[in-house]
Amino acid sequence: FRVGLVTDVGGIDDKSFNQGTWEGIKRFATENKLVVGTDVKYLQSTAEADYVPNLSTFADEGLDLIVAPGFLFEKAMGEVADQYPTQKLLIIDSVVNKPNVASAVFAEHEGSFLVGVAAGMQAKKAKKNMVGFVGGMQFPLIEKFQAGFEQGVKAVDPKITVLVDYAGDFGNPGKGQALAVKQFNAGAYIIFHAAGGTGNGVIKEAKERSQKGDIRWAIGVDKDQYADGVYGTKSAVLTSMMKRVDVAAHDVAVLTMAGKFPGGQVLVFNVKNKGVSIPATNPNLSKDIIAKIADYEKQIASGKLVVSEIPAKK
Amino acid sequence: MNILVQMFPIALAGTTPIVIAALGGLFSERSGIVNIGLEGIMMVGGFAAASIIVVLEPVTPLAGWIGLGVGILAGIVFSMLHAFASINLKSEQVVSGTALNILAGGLTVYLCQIFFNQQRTSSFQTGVLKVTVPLLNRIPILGPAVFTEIYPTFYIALALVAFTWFVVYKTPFGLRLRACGENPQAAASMGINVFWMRYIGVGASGALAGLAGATMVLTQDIQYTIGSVHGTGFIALASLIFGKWNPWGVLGAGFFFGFAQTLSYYAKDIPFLSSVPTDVFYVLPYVLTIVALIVFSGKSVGPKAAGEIYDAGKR
Amino acid sequence: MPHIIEMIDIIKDFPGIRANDRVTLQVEQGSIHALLGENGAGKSTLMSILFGLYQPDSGIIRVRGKEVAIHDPNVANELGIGMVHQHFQLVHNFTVTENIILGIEPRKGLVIDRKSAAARVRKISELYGLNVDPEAIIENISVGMQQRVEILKMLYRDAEILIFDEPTAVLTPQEIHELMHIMRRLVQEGKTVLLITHKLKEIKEVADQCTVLRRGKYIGTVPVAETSEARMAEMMVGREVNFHVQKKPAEPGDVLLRIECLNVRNPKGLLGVKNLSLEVRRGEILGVCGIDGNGQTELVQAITGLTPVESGKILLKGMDIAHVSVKERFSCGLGHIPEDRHKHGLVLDFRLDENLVVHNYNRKPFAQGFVLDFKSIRTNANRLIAEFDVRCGQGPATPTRSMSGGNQQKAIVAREIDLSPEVFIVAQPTRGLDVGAIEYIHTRIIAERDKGKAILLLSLELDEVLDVSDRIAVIYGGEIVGLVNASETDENELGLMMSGSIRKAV
Amino acid sequence: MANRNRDALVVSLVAVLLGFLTGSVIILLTGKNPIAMFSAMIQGASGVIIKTGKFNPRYIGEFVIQALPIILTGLSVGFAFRTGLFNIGAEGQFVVGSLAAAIVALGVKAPPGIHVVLVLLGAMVAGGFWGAIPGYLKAKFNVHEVVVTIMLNYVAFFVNNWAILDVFHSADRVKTAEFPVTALLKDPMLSQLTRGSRLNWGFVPVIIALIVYWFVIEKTTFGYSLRAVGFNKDAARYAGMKVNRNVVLSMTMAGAFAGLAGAIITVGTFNFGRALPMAEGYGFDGIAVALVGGNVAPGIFLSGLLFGMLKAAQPLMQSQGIPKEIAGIIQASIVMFVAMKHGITYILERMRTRKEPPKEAEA
Ligand SMILES: Nc1ncnc2c1ncn2[C@@H]1O[C@H](COP(=O)(O)OP(=O)(O)OP(=O)(O)O)[C@@H](O)[C@H]1O
Ligand SMILES: Nc1ncnc2c1ncn2[C@@H]1O[C@H](COP(=O)(O)OP(=O)(O)OP(=O)(O)O)[C@@H](O)[C@H]1O
Ligand SMILES: [Mg+2]
Ligand SMILES: [Mg+2]
Repeated sequence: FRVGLVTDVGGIDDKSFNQGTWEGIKRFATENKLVVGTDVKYLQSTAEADYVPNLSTFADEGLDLIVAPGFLFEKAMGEVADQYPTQKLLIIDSVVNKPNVASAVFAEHEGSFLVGVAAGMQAKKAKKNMVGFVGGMQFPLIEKFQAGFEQGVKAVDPKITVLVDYAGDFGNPGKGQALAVKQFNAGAYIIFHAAGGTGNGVIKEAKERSQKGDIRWAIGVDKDQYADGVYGTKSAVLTSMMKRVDVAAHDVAVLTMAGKFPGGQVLVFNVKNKGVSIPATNPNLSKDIIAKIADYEKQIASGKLVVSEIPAKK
Repeated sequence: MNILVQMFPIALAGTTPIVIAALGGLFSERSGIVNIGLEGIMMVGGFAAASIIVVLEPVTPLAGWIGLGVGILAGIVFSMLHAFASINLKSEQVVSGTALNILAGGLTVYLCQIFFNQQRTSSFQTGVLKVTVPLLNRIPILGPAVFTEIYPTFYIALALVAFTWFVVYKTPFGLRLRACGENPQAAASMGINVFWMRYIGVGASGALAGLAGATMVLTQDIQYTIGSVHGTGFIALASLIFGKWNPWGVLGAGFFFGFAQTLSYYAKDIPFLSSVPTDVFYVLPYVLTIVALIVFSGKSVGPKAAGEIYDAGKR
Repeated sequence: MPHIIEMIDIIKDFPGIRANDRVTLQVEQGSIHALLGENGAGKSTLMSILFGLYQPDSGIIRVRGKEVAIHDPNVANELGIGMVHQHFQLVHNFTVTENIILGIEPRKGLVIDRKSAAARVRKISELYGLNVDPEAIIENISVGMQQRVEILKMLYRDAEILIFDEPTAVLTPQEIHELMHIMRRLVQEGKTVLLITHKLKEIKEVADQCTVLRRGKYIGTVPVAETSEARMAEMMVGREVNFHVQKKPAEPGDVLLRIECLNVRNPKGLLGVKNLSLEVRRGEILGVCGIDGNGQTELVQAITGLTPVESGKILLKGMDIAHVSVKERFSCGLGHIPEDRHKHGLVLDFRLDENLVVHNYNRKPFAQGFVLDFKSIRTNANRLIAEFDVRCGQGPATPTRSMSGGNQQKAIVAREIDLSPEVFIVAQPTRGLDVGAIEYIHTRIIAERDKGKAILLLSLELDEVLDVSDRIAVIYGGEIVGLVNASETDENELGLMMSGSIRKAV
Repeated sequence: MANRNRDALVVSLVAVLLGFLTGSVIILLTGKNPIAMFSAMIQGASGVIIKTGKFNPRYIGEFVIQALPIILTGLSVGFAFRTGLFNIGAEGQFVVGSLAAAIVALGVKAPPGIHVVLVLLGAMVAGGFWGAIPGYLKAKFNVHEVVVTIMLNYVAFFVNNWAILDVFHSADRVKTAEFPVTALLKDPMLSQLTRGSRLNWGFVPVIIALIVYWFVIEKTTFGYSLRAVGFNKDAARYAGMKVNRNVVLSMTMAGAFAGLAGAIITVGTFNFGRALPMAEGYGFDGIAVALVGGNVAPGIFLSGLLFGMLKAAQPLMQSQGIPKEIAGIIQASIVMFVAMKHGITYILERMRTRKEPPKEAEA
């Protein structure tokens, strides 16, 4: 049984969905004694134009499942699905309506709501009333993060201000840092970033200030970024909005191996099925915050609380 | 005014690597070798600095400074490729500079895979931290603008500007260096070893671009990735030309760019600009630079022989 | 007297050409030794070897009786050898002092001691009557001044043996006179001078010995005092040479070029040409002479469209061309031999045949529509090469850069004369050429005149102006201060006018 | 002369071989087998799978698709070079061309055959305009084209993203709606011919572009004057050529080539306009292609194919466990060795002159 991953330009250690997906696939490999590098492997793309040939290369090799994370793969997936009708494919973050494609999508707004709650409560504890959000590029997917985060903060205290900036760029740490400086100087206590490499700058700035005693926080995205915030014995990453792409990739691989490939289905990963969540361990969050988050998780899971995907107009 | 003061530290952080790398370009071009490989050298410098700091941080509090030093060394070593090709083998300098740029991406990521088992270095903890200069930070306006929470690398950059100016315009070495960039035949006829001078020029560009790359990674980032330098070397090249190959001009150009960039971050918070779509501000630094070039246009004053293949036999 | 320099059986090869073929040169201490030869004869190469710029492929060099290997100019410097190159080796945006001290800068601590350097330069300059401003920027001073900087460079280094490669090619008569004076003075001080020149008169005037080269080979060394100019020319060319141009009296016709109240600014923004008026008629050659820097360049560039005109009219066959494009001027029948062959005359990276069609590459027969016809471009080149005796290693395909300066000039002259323009602006047509070539070019220019063309000749070479022109205009400070018939004037009178001492018009 | 051309070719080949050698050594050093790399490259370019002897024409199709845009950006950079200008801006001109292609594809209705031509022309006009800006600024204000083109790359990037995200405003906003088939270079026949590759008619405009480049530069009076300006502006001005006009025209042509590359990607490889999360590097590849190709059309064609092959072989190499960075290292080595070409030629020449005694001066 062989599984292939095609990544976008980010590569398998982008600290984001490529890495997460790869980790899921590797876990699947270990569980089934598959060899990484021959049974499960990946192709990294250099440009968008590589998506189709990379998927096709794996399809030609006749892999049992090909996974591609990222909504940018939508069209390429569709094309390759038509070209290789018997090839089983999984797309993450987008929906492709083909019988041989399984789609996994995430409720990022719900997860972002949870870290918004964490941010709000942490800020209140420190008697601060301002937090911030730094996005990469402004399009609907990233706006889901913003929307959820803002609602979570406001759920704690509607009087807390949320600053919002978009860098226009996913790969410019300098910009991330500059925006963090700006927001921190304006009084933001915690910044949630959904900006990939640009977010590195946000974390750097939070670390640097905290290290000097001016405690500020960053909230990580996609994966648990606690380690990136480490300074000395502490970390400036308060918590992270985890998108369990690893679970998605792993679970679909398991299903496929069992002959139950969910072709044509849309698998939704949300708070309810723990597809989006905060990390299992959160050294920086106090018990009451964790409890409060758990409480909101229940509310969202039960459908009692509905989080909007679209940011409120200011 | 208040916003302006706040913008300063951010602008200076952005300015620093641009100015340092551009000074590197200045040494190289003043010696007669065009170096469009600044970007690649910066990547190598950034990579080396990040790698070493990951190892040394647990061991010594000086890791940040050592990191900068290692960035310099790596830059020098890498730039020697360009020097050898363009000086000894009389390569087209643009070609071998381009080769550096392409090579840096592949090489650094490849080494990351060997050293860290991933396509980026591990993340480091501290890097280089900002400093506040005691006493000076109390000066009204100037204090908060340029002496409070500023990266020490900025002061290094300033010192380098002054140093470069001194070396290039005041010392015998500088005179010879410039002679090699303006008219190598004349320099050679005066017994100056053009090859050696150009090696020094390119080596200096390697050192400074390496330092600039290290600065970027250690001050703005938490690890080296292939995107850590993201075109800053080209901006530095532009600043070198915009600054008319003069250290103070380079400082001005770098600062201009850094400030325009910062303005784009703040624009949406400035009342009379807030109605303009954000996207306009993304292009602001670049458009402003072009406008400034037009306004300050004049005769170009680049070193006359820069880019020309020097052959002792050719007149 | 002992030989201070002996170069014996020197061979130097360049790709496709043997520039020096067993050349021997023996120079006595304290003498002025001339080196004579046609363009491309190998003079510059031989001197470059002596100065350590090139390595000989074989041969022996002795300096003061001791065999030496001069592998770079530093060695030459240590041996007390200095060289003034034909193309000045100066950094254009440095000051005079900076150029002179380059490589041996006096310092105060870490810093160049500019003050004492400038003082020393000033002192040497005064000692030899060179009159150079140590603070001036090279690109702002005249060519003659630049040459003095080159001389100062050697003197500053206490050179004993001074090599001059065609030093007078770019100088005015006065400057040449002064240079001769300087050379004699150098010799009096015990220095030895090696002089490359094409001008036999100069050799006669200052040199003690003269070595002649022809096509890379050593022909002989003669004592100058006992050898006639004609004899030396014959040794050099291998046949008899006519010094004086044969020409019929002019038959001037109607005015083809009329310049009215022309004002032109120079690069410094000052008026380089002031209220200048001139007329050139069909069938005559109007020579313009003047000391370098008195507006000749501006005048030529204004007429040919390389510099904008401030005010005034330039009437070509009655039509004002003062503000039309270069191209239109050419198509109205203007032609131009530029004074700076490397800057304007040639695209050095083109092949020779490409360079020979720069004006009409887009016309028949060199182009059919907008497509180039390489066959006729080559044919054209072959024809001109043969007709004007352009010496080039690979025929039409020769990289222009690799040709000797003299031959580059011949190529330009060939191209321009071949166009046979009705109004022909000729600037420094024979700069750096040997007497044989000069003779030929002069003949061709006069032939153009006889075909009824109007020719404006600008030259720093008084002999040339006197020999070739029918009328002579003297330019001084951007104005015409004299207008005389060539047959009714002499060097003295012209010299006085050129220095602004008298004015005269016929 | 013939000797010289042959030398140039030999030296280029040597450079390429040395590049591959460097790559092989690095692969060996990391304990992998370089044979895998070569078989991947052969498969990537020819579709022949060495191990099994099977043939899959899809690879040929994808190989061509990889080569087309970089040949065009190579022509863009090369064209400017020949006029003495350094066009680092092919990247931006490419992006602007892509955007223009999307605008014409979606905004104009035209019959099949004509629509796609309009798309290509639109992209060339846009790219040409983007190239003309630095050309004009250089001619008019003597502003260095390198700075302006670098800046315009960023401007193009942000303008494109703004237009796609905020003006077209599709559902996910990062790409436009799909183009009508009339606007596409895609053709099911070509795709089927190459077993489902994305091969499309894009190679036709590329071949035309190559011929135009070669013809204009080498054969026409316009090319002559461009080269003259490139080598010596003053001499060109003296000869009556319109130097400034040539600078603008040359940059415009350069931009048009790069713009065309954008269109070929947009309506050939894709069928929708795209926002770009980061620069894709087609313009920078073009610099390498032009330089390795010696700025002449046949050279650019060959080096474009070479780098296209490296790109096409990447998935196959990665699939064999060879990191894709190797391809970049090989590409850089080739560029570096080509740069050292003068050195190599020089050494060859020295060896030759040592051997043969030179002929008589004016033979
Ligand atoms: N570096 C070189 N490479 C190739 N050929 C050369 C080189 N230098 C000189 N030559 C050739 O050697 C020959 C002698 O050149 P040289 O410059 O010594 O002549 P010259 O006597 O100084 O001529 P002129 O009177 O024109 O100054 C010429 O044919 C020239 O083309
Ligand atoms: N790139 C080159 N390739 C071959 N030969 C060259 C090259 N550059 C210069 N030369 C040769 O070097 C020699 C010396 O150059 P230089 O320009 O001083 O010649 P020259 O004949 O003395 O010039 P002129 O008398 O016009 O000032 C020339 O003869 C020329 O042929
Ligand atoms: Mg000579
Ligand atoms: Mg000469």
